[in-house]
Amino acid sequence: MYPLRAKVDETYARSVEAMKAGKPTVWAMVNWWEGDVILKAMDLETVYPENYSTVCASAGTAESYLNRADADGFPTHLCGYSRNTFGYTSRMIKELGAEIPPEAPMGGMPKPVLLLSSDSVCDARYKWFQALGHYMDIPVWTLELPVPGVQELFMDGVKEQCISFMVEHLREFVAFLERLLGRKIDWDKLDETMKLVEQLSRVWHEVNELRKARPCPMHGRDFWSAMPASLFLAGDLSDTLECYQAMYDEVKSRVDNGMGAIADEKYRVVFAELPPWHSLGFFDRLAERGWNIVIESWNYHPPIPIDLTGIADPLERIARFTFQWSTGYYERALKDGEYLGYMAYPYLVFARDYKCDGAFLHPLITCRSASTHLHYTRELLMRKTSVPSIIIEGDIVDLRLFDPEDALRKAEVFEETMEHYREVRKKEGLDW
Amino acid sequence: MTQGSKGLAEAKEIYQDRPRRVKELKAEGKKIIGYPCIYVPIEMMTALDLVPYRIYGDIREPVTEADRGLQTAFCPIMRSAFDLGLKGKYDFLDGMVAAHSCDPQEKCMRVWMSLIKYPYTHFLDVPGTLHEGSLEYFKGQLIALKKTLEAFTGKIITQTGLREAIEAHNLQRALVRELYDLRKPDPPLISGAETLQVIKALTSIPVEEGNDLLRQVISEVKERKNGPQKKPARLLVWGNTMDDIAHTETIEGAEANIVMDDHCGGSRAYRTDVEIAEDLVDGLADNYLVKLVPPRTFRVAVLGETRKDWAADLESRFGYIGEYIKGWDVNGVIMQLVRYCDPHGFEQPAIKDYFDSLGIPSIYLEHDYSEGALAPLRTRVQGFLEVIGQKA
Amino acid sequence: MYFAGVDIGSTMTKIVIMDGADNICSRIIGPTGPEHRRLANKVLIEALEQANLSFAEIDYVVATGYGRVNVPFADRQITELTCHARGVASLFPNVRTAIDIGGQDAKGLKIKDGKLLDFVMNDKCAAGTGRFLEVLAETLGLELEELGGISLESTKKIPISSTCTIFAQQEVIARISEGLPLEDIVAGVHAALAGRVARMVQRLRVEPDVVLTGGVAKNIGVVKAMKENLGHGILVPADPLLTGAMGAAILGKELVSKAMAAGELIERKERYLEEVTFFK
Amino acid sequence: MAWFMGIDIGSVTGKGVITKNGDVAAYHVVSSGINYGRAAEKVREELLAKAKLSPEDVAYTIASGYGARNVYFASEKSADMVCSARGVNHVFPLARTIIDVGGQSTQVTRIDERGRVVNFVVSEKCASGSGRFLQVIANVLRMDLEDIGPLSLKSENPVTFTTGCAVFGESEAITRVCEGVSREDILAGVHGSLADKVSALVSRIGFEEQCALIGGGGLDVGLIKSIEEKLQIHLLVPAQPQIIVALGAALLAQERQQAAVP
Repeated sequence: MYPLRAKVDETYARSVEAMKAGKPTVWAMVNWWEGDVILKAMDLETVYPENYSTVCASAGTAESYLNRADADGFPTHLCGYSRNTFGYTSRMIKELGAEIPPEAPMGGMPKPVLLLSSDSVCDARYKWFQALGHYMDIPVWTLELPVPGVQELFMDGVKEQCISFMVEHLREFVAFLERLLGRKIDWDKLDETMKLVEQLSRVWHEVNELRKARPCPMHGRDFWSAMPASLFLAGDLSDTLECYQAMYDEVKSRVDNGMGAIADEKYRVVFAELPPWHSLGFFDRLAERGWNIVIESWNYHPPIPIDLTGIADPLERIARFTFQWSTGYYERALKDGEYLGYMAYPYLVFARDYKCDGAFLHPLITCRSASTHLHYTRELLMRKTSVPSIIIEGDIVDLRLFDPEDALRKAEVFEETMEHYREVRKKEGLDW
Repeated sequence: MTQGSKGLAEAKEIYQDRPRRVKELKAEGKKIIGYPCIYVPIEMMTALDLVPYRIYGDIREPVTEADRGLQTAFCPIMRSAFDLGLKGKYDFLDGMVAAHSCDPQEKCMRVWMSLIKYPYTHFLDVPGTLHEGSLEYFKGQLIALKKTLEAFTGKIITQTGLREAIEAHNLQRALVRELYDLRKPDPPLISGAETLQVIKALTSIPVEEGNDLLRQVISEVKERKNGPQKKPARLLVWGNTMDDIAHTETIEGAEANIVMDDHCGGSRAYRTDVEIAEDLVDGLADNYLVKLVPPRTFRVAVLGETRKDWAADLESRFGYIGEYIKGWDVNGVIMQLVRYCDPHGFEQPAIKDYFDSLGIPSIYLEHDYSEGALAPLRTRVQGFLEVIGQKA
Repeated sequence: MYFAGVDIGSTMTKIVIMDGADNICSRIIGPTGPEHRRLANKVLIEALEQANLSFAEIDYVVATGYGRVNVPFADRQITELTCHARGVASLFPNVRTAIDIGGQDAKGLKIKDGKLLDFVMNDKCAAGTGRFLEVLAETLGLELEELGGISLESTKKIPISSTCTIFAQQEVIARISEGLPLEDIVAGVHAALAGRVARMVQRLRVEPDVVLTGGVAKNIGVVKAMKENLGHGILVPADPLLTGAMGAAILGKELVSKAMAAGELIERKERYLEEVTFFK
Repeated sequence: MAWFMGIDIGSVTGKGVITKNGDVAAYHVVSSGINYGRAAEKVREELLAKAKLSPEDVAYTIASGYGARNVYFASEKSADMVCSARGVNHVFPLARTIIDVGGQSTQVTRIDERGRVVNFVVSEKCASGSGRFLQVIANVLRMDLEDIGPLSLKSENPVTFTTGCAVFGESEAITRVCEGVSREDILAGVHGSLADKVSALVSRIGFEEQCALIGGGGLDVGLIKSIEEKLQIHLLVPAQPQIIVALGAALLAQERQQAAVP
């Protein structure tokens, strides 16, 4: 499964080579395929400062970048990823004349020709690229992903308004790229690229569907190592597709042979948000106690598959695909009378469909948009399915914040909680 | 006391007991609709004889319930408002219209509507950019709002009805601007604290009553002799939402007058008029998406520019504040944020760059949403005034 | 002519009396402890005795510091920010950056030609103030004055990860129970404090000369750690606690002479040599 | 008949209990100081002396609390919420919610009729919500922890404490002292802000009567009163609230040992 993780690391090296070869590179926010497919089709090397900040944190260079951002006057309460990137850019531009800092891990992020931000999920993700203008005059394009209300989405015409808005917006974006790069897009290639994305996402989705089996055949750790390839469209997509297919076969055979991901599955747990990358070993210690992470962070999963065949315009397929990612759970949310249909609600679906005993919620202190909904998720899971949650704080750049010892101590207590609510659910007539 | 002198006193009264009036109206059978920020087109409510009532937090109320649905490191204004909601302080509302103005508000209001069921709720999406499709999409969102409001009231929003509502709110905007003009003289005729009380009162009563209040306040302020004293510093306060006079007193308690503001508890909602377009919804869409200035909207000097120019960018984003500084003869800016605000937080240091380029001293104050959090700011403010004094 | 600067901090009162030629006639650091803070008048009497002056002979009194608000014997209040800047500049004319780490707060001052241009301040979190050291010295059973020397013995400082003073304290206790060397722990404590203050001050774009004042400036370990963090040499006045009071006295003198030069009457308050109150 | 030992080393005090047949045979409390290992030993020596036992007489020992890992002689460790659940259930069989105001953090634990943990929540990484806050203020006012409760009850108009931080709570208290605010009003203010923290924690996992208050906070009548007012409930407070975790640990020791021996 690890080849998929390696693909992401490749992209950094490739973007550096690309820059050396005078090729344009792009810094992009995770945009859930809305812009990536187009960048891919136009052979633009793309790096992701959000992802790269994790790399800096693990490599230990983040702290100096954070201090630099602090010194440059960015408030310390801002997103840790953004502050890491401000510090990195400050060092690259103000100190090294646009040369990549020697200490930068994985070859660093070269000075880009375009900053592609996205207004989905949080404000920081477009304000941040706008603010980079403080250091460099690079054009910024902000992708639009409409987020209508849960009730409102199902009013006459609203959904189609969202789609046509996105399609028109993407058409504008393509025109903009063509102006910026002085070359035309190859529509057939775009069409092909999107087809591959649809295919590999479907396979990847199926892999995760298999995890509903008891015992669960695949642990969250394997999800985290495999996820980036689909989220960042790293490497050659047909390779990636094959990797996911191989993965499917492996997981399927485990299901067929009743093999679980861990020795003795006592607790089926849904995990929320990014894991503590630096101490993933922590999950092994939980596994020894019978904790199996059977499903996790909905927002890093591909959208629930929808039929896009018969839609000729690749831009429309992209729009519907990405929109499905953010609103794919709205219909069920509406039935439940829940209006936070994308950030929190999917965990209710996970808890039910994967028959979870508990939720491990991991708020990231300096990433408020990734954490805001978790307290509500706790409330929601308890109210609707009597599934308890444990909230253990961590962070995206200050890795010290997550304390495995303390977390383990709480986890031990939480086992009694999970046992208790198993009984409660029985009384309520639920089947897990 | 002159005849109009009830104005300021009444504004203060309403400020101190905001729900009083709407509760009376509710008893008379009117329906009260809550809305959390300036992105909600309240004209549509007025057109249906609904009373729009703005939702605020309360810096004096300890937050004890909000953890049910929100983490602690989160916009303290919304956290406080949500806490009040959970405590039943907003139970008199018949409905709620939320808008995707900023991320915390979008998330908080979706949680709020899920936990507390009002007879009517609506969520209005607001695009993040001003690209071609954005306006059209936003118009679609406004039409959806119109439909659910009509369904809730069982009435139709007529062209005349909406036009009259827009005209009433435009009048209110004009009167507020007239009031702000009274802060141009030195000393200003009305203090920052008084202005804040008036604005907050306006968001607590029907638009016509608000316009009467404004007329009274304006005539009173023009005539009274006991207005603010002349002070060396004439400040502009830029920020997210200052909604309590404790905020202004921290500053006006020192040797300074606040003569202008640019935040969501002050002038922002009143800066521009809704154009009476052929299709009235076009006018609303244009004002609420394009003309409103909060930094939650992504703005660039030239849409789709392939070459970027930071200076032009700053001018396009902050130029209007430059106008304020000239027009109100401002000699210092306080950038005041209730903390954990991304849209405003990311404007630092850009907006400081802009003030520096104008040669205007500025200071960044960040604080929690509580009365006590303000006291420690006094030394900072006085220190800043001393810096201004040295420049003068 | 004589001028007094009265700096009423959160835990102690500092008073400087100067003559018209900026000669210091007396310098007094008054009784510490919150209850005594109101008795700043007693400190002034002491200072007057030391200088053989009567209260009436003082031409102008400027009060500054945390407790400046209601000082019945002051002609005027000026914030400690401006006063520190002026005081430091009087000792180090080339100072561009002054850092003051007090008992309850920490300040960074950007100074040019003796004037305060810009500043940053922390009074939100104890971890960036002198209080941090006091708490941890207490925990380690050491005198505040001992910390500096001990830390110089350190060969390998132990990082203190907790940002909150209380938890730093727990962490230190844990380290001790692990039997780690005291000097390394103390060095870690200094690094933690210096790191926090440096980050804040860097917002001002630190330029030399850099001057460190406040009680903590007496701690050689912190001075060393600040130097490492800022990459600049650090100047420390002989009497790092008095710069605020000195600045206040000098500003008083400047106000008076400015007024006299302009032929204006300098505005004076009714002054009473009485207890300070803290009521608004 | 075997004896069982529970040791609870907190950040401020170390406690120990020896039980026989589920009854307390001896208990002891010491200050944790800066060496938890030594504190644990001291507790153990005193316990054995009080119960007139030798170490061999103790069949099984469970350590809990912040310094649990320094208790080298323990048979095993267990989290304090589990221990407090057992302990409270033993003392107050009808208790379903436990508020534990300890030296370093505040915890709310909901338990079932068997003394098992139903749900729990621990205050954030900050001392403001903990008994440590009371200690700090007591120092400022030059008072013993025992005396602050009764005095606080006398308060006419409590001050509102604005800062969350225990250290700045200290400087805020200092300022109040200088302003001449009475000690009872300051204390009542501190108790009020702690009660707010507690009710914020309660709001996260819900609440079920009856409710017990344990930990050092249980010795403070002022805190008891303000929590009771805030939550509109009557609190059950054991005679020795600070030893409940140690008691639970001893009971758990018996449980575990019997589970081990077939």
